[in-house]
Amino acid sequence: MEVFLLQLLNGLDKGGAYAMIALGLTLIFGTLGVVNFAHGALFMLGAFCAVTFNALVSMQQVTLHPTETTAWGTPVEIKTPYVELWFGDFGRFLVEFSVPVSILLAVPVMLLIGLAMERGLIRHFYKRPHIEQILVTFGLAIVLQEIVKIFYGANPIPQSAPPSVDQALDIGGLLGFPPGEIVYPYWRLIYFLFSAVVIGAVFAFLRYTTFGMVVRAGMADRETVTLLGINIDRRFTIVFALAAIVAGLAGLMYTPILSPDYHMGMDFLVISFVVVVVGGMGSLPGAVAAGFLLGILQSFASLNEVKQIFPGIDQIILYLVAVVVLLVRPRGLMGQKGVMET
Amino acid sequence: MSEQSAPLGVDFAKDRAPAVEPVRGQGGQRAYFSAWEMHAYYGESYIVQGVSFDIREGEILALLGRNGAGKTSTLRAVARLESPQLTHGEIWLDHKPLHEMRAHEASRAGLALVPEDRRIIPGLTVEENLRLAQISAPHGWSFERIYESFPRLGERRWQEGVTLSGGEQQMLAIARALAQDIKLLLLDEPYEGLAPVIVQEIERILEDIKKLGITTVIVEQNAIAALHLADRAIILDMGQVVFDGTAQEVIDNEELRQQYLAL
Amino acid sequence: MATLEVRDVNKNFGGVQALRDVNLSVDAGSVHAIIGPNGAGKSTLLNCMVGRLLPDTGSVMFNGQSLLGLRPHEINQLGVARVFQTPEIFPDLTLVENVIVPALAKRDGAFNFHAWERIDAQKDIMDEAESVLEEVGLIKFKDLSAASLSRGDKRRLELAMCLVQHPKLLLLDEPTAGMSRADTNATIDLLKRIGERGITKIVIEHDMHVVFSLAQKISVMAQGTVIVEGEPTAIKGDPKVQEAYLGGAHL
Amino acid sequence: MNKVLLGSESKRSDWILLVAFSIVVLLGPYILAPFGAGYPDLLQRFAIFGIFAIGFNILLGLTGYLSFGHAAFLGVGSYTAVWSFKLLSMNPILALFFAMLLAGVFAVAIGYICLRRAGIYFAILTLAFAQMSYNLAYSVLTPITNGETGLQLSQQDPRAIDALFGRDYGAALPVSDLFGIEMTGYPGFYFCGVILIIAFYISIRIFRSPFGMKLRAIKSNQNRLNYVGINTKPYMLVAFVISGMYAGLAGGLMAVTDPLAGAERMQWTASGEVVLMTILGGAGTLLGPVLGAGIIKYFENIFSAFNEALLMETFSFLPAGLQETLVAVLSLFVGKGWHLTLGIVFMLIVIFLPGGLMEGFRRLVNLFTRPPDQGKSERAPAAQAQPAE
Amino acid sequence: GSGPFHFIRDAWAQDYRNAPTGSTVTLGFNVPQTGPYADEGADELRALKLAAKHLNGEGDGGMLNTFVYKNGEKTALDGNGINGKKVEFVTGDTQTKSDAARASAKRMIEADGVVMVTGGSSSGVAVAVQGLCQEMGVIFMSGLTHSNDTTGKDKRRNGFRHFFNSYMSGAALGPVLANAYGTDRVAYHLTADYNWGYTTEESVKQFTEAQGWETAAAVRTPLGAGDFSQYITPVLNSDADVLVLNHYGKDMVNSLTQAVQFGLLDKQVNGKQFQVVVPLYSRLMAQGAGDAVKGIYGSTNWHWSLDDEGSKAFVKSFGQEYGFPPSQAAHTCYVQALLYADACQRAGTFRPCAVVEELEDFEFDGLGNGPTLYRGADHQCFKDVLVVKGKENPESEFDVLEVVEVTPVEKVTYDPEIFGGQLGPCNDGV
Ligand SMILES: Nc1ncnc2c1ncn2[C@@H]1O[C@H](COP(=O)(O)OP(=O)(O)OP(=O)(O)O)[C@@H](O)[C@H]1O
Ligand SMILES: Nc1ncnc2c1ncn2[C@@H]1O[C@H](COP(=O)(O)OP(=O)(O)OP(=O)(O)O)[C@@H](O)[C@H]1O
Ligand SMILES: [Mg+2]
Ligand SMILES: [Mg+2]
Repeated sequence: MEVFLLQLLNGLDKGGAYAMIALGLTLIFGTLGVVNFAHGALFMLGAFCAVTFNALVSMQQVTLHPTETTAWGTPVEIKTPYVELWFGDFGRFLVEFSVPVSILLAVPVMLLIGLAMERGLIRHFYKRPHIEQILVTFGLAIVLQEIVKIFYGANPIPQSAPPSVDQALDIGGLLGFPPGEIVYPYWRLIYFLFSAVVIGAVFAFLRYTTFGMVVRAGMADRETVTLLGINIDRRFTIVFALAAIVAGLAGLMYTPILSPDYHMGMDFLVISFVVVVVGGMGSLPGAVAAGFLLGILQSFASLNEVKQIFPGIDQIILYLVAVVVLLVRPRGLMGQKGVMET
Repeated sequence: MSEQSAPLGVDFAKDRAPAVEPVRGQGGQRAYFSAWEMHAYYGESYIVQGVSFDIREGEILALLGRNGAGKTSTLRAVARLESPQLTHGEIWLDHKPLHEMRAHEASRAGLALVPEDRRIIPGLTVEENLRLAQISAPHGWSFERIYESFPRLGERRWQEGVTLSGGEQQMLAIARALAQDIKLLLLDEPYEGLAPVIVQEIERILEDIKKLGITTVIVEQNAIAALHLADRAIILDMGQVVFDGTAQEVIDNEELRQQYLAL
Repeated sequence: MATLEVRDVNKNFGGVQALRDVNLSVDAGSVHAIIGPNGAGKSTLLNCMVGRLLPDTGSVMFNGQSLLGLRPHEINQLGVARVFQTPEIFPDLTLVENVIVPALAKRDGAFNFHAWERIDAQKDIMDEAESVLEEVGLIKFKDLSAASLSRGDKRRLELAMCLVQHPKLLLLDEPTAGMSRADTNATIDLLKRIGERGITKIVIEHDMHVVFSLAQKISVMAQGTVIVEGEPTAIKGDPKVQEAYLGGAHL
Repeated sequence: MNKVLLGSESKRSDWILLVAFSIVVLLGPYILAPFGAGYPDLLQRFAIFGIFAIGFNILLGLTGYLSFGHAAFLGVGSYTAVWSFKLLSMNPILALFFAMLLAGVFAVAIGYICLRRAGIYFAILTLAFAQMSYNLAYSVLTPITNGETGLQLSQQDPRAIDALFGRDYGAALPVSDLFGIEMTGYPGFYFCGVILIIAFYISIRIFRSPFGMKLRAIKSNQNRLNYVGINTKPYMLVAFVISGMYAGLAGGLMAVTDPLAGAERMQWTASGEVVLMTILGGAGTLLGPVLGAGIIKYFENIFSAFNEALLMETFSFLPAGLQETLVAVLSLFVGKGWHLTLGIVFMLIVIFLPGGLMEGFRRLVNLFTRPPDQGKSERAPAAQAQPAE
Repeated sequence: GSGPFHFIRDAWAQDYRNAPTGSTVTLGFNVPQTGPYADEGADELRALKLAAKHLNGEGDGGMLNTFVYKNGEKTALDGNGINGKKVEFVTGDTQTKSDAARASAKRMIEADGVVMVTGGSSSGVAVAVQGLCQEMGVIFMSGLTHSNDTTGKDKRRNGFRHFFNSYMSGAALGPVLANAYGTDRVAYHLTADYNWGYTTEESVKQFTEAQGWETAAAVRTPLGAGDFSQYITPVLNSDADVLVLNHYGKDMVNSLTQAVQFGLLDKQVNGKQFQVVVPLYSRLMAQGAGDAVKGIYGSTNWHWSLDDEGSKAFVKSFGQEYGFPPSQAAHTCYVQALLYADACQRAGTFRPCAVVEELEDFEFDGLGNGPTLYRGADHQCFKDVLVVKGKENPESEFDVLEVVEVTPVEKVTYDPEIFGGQLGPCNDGV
């Protein structure tokens, strides 16, 4: 029983991450018609916004110790974070809450990256064949992650959740289970809620403004929409930037769960494509639904009981589901006809 | 983007593009619309080969010629769409330099193209198709006015645009143009694929538009119908203007019709 | 005897009754025109004949064989070729290739794995293709990619793609729409000529000039049913047709 | 000559192309030596991945179907070949036969399912199958694949057929050999090279055949093809299986020249690699894929090998200060930075040479072989249109 | 020689592959420069370059000054290269992929004419490259590889391993864990789903159960799973009171951090404090796990805080060269370069079979971890094993582990037969 509840929570948590990445991807993918292999890189860049911010706030004043020396003979260094020197408690708060606070840094940064990418590169590939889009965005992804590697190395860089929320919450207790039965980390709960909010916000923006309609129309028939006096290029730019921000935030908030490294984007890339396709190309609800569905299935498939019946099922479940769904429903769960079918 | 398709400088060296808007047109009267020495390419193929014409305000111009003569291409070039690429020439509409604009700017400057195959946006209802035209100011006809002049659209306002029959789609395309504040209306084969009874209906609509004094260019294979409507006519062949005069002249000129219109 | 027999065909698109008890019988070697207002269901009827749509009820017999449930390529292999209302060609292939492909299909059947001999070694096909392009007057463009044709020319290309197959039954959905008068006349002559090869034709047209210069028999459709059927002369006079379709157009 | 390199369709130029190609391949060791790529292993890789890409191009270039799972067939080929070495004989021909056979069988099964969908859906289906094969091969199937370490030969292998002919490789590990010629070093390369030439020849034939043209028609307008009486599904399946068997062949050759089969060969990145090779060189062109394969493998093996010391030597002629800075900058792009360079190359090529290297090459040739003006009206039918009568 | 035919002629001319003809000898440093272990690879490369310097008599000589044979006499290496030939090296990228690693090694052997290949940061790669070097007839000194297979069922005559293995980790950890946590524990294993994971799980099980522990379950987790929550939560509801993470690299970092986040360490199970164990520690990786490692037991091959002369000398010259202490990977590669050089020096040739003879059953001291044996029967190195623990209050970013016990070599020595496999004959490559 508890096991199932917990796996459900795990599923929702994973699903949150998958859904957020897939959301941005399917926006770019279904709406702008661009196969963006650099989307994982955006996720990674978001994560490294947190790392950078943390590095900034915990930048330390180094003074050499007069007498002591290290094992390798250089003098010992004494380090004290500047922010603490300058701002005292507020400084300490900044250090401790660096991850959530760094959102303030990430949003503008991801916005700029998104704009730059679309204006400088993606725009010129709207009408190009998908394979060329793949080649160029894949190249971009490599370049981005190698640049990050130059600055931060290849090893994971741990980011800690704020101390006040880095323990686990005894949900079971709240729900009347015996204490200690169902404990779950605060941060993962926060992450789930966060993803829900972001997804909701994006939906609202695209549903309840004419923006969504215009973009859809522009996707269907770019030329005609421009003939009606609409500057569709600018809207496409906005869409792309939006997707970039969503992906970035997804990565940023994930850092306390998954120590970021330069390669994390690639690890998520394939999954997010599977999610998008299972959800149905260009369908936002589909992407979200598929994200949570796959997250939950993956969690349950990882149960030892299940694995004993089907060895290795936890490793292939995502793909298995993808195959089954696509064979039963040609365009994924909620795909529209004609989108990306040729 | 492909630099090869730049204009063949030499040929036009003699008549450099004038810095100011040309003052030409019949009877020395200032042209309301004026296209001047347009040259346009699809990639490497040279399609619009130095087309010039102008239109007075409120006038209806018939643009005729056989298949592949370059009619559609000319309209697309005037509408500033990306292909064919206009590499040389000037286009002025009511003192505004269209040749310096992109399609959406040209549209805001008052130019509306009803394209060859109607181009109703899939996935959008009739009304949404119209709403799209009013996203960007300035607005033209209100929905009310549109629906009373096109009752058939009013009935089907919630139906998906692309499931309308051909005639209804044609009306929607025209209505969509009128929903904008237009100075010049470009119609590319508005009668194509329409039943005679519908053709007559569209004709009536165009008559009304004419009464409203909206300056119009109409491309039509059904030359007779077009000439009935038009004040002036120009005939294109191989991407060049081979005749420019009044509609009546074409109707009268036997061998001209024979040679270019097979009438 | 009738080459094509359509009996009580119905087709409904989520509420829209596009076809209602349509009956049609086309005599061998004849030209049968279908006219009617936009949205009458003409193209839908054609779609039911070539396997693009499956009618809800009714039957479609071709030379005594039912076409229902057959896949499009099977129907074509029986000798039914079609020109679509909006030109359907192979935009990335050259004109001559556009014609070669159907020619191959005619010669080699629905599937035939010829991976070893060279196309350009196959004189018969090449000559055939070029002569057909000659016939429709596109030979001068033969090595251009089809995408670069104008609308009217695309129509003629599609016609060539059908002719090269020497079909028994040729379905033409507005073959001259958007064609200049000159080319329309040329097309009429062409269709007359191939008529002499005994190809049965069904023509959908809005251009009465075409209809009345080709058709031996005319069916008028409206709201998904055939309202009148008969000789051209009879149709001209018919008041129902007048108000439903011609609307007093001067012929 | 340019017509030839660009694969103009005439029979004669095809022959010239083939001969030229063969000469280049066979002289490979001498031609590539100056670039530090003249050693057997890399030459073998050029040939093997050339074959892989040529096969992939038959699917992508002709039908336009983008498979993201072809590495699976490569892997199957490798494993099969190694098993044939272990169980039957060290004879490469036998191993390659089984490699292609099994890869083909897999291709039929996977293709049959995946080809029910088109476009990106097809791509993801193939990706899914490949990833499943990879994940299982890496972990659960370890008994068959020896998982992470990769399948290797060992002295205990039965090698039934060799045993039958009383062949004994002694205590040392055996090497695959063709009638006594060991398939390592330069002999190994020439073996691969000859097969590459054959593979190239076959692809020329396919490109020029009715089959090839129908495949291109599928790419252009599959729906229409049905209405001219062609049953498209079997054609696509055949194309898929052919390219799958090419992949199997390549995988088998990898095992022949170096008897080890690792699971990474099936990973999506490996599938991606062949996609990139093909696009880089120019999908749908004859030579493109081989070029693409060459470039990527060259970067992987040569650029990754540069290090500061080497750069220092190279630029020793410069004044010290300049030398250091230059080396400091350059070392970002070589050695551990070779990925960066690769990424940049991808972007530059696709941005400035849409259609891949061959397209760029075509433009170059056009630039020199005909005056710009002529080019304009050449393709302009309007300029040629005559009255129809 | 450039063309194939020169090449073959050269080959016949030699009596072993790549016999150095000029005044220099080339070694191949084949390390992961891209992919997950790039940083470890970078550290290995630093150490190897340092070794080359020292061998050529530059720098402070590092461990050359402390390297002594069993009989106490100093190493034969005299600081002017090996056998009088200046040491040069080429580098390559294994990408931590068997194929790529072999490709890179082949380049070194075929194009650059190296006589020895070293480096690497994964057992799969080590076994693959070792196999290659055996076929091509050069010496392989495997870098960081911990699986029992490398000198077990996949052992090769031309290959040697200085690093310890899963068996030794288990043997060393078993008693220490029993002391620390008691003998009535129930362990729950999360195991990376590939060869190294299997051997580690097996060994740790064997030795903990020998101490009276039970094993509740052993669950396989896919490599690079990233989020391990779905594997961790079942632990919460099992009756296990110890979690053993048979993970390395990124997997270790993530699974450990997440396990801590799930509050495992605060958990009481049937009256006992819940504990987590990481059988194989790497300082570089431990840094990636941040505070999570505090108090977590594990084993490691070598640590810079050791205070034997050799270690101190190495740490000193490395630290002064690069400004931070070396990792165990760096140490392993450095030492192996020296050992290979020394063997050649004593043999007076680079001929693989001669070098193998010198290295087999070679005993020495002064290279860290006390007196050491290169066992001839399986080419595994035997020396003291370090049991370490995440440091509670580190003094610097490098100071994350503290050595809690040095398990003497006898305790971890085993019978070479138990893992099967054969060395086969040595190969000179001609
Ligand atoms: N996208 C294109 N790429 C290349 N050439 C094109 C393209 N579109 C049209 N053309 C060529 O330009 C010429 C003019 O085409 P256009 O469509 O303007 O003629 P048109 O007068 O509109 O003919 P129609 O009456 O059939 O519509 C034709 O010869 C056609 O081949
Ligand atoms: N796929 C579809 N989904 C829904 N309705 C459809 C579909 N196809 C056709 N219809 C409807 O069926 C009716 C008949 O359409 P059809 O295209 O057959 O008319 P038509 O006689 O060919 O008209 P036109 O002469 O303009 O081509 C129309 O009302 C159309 O809206
Ligand atoms: Mg036109
Ligand atoms: Mg129709």
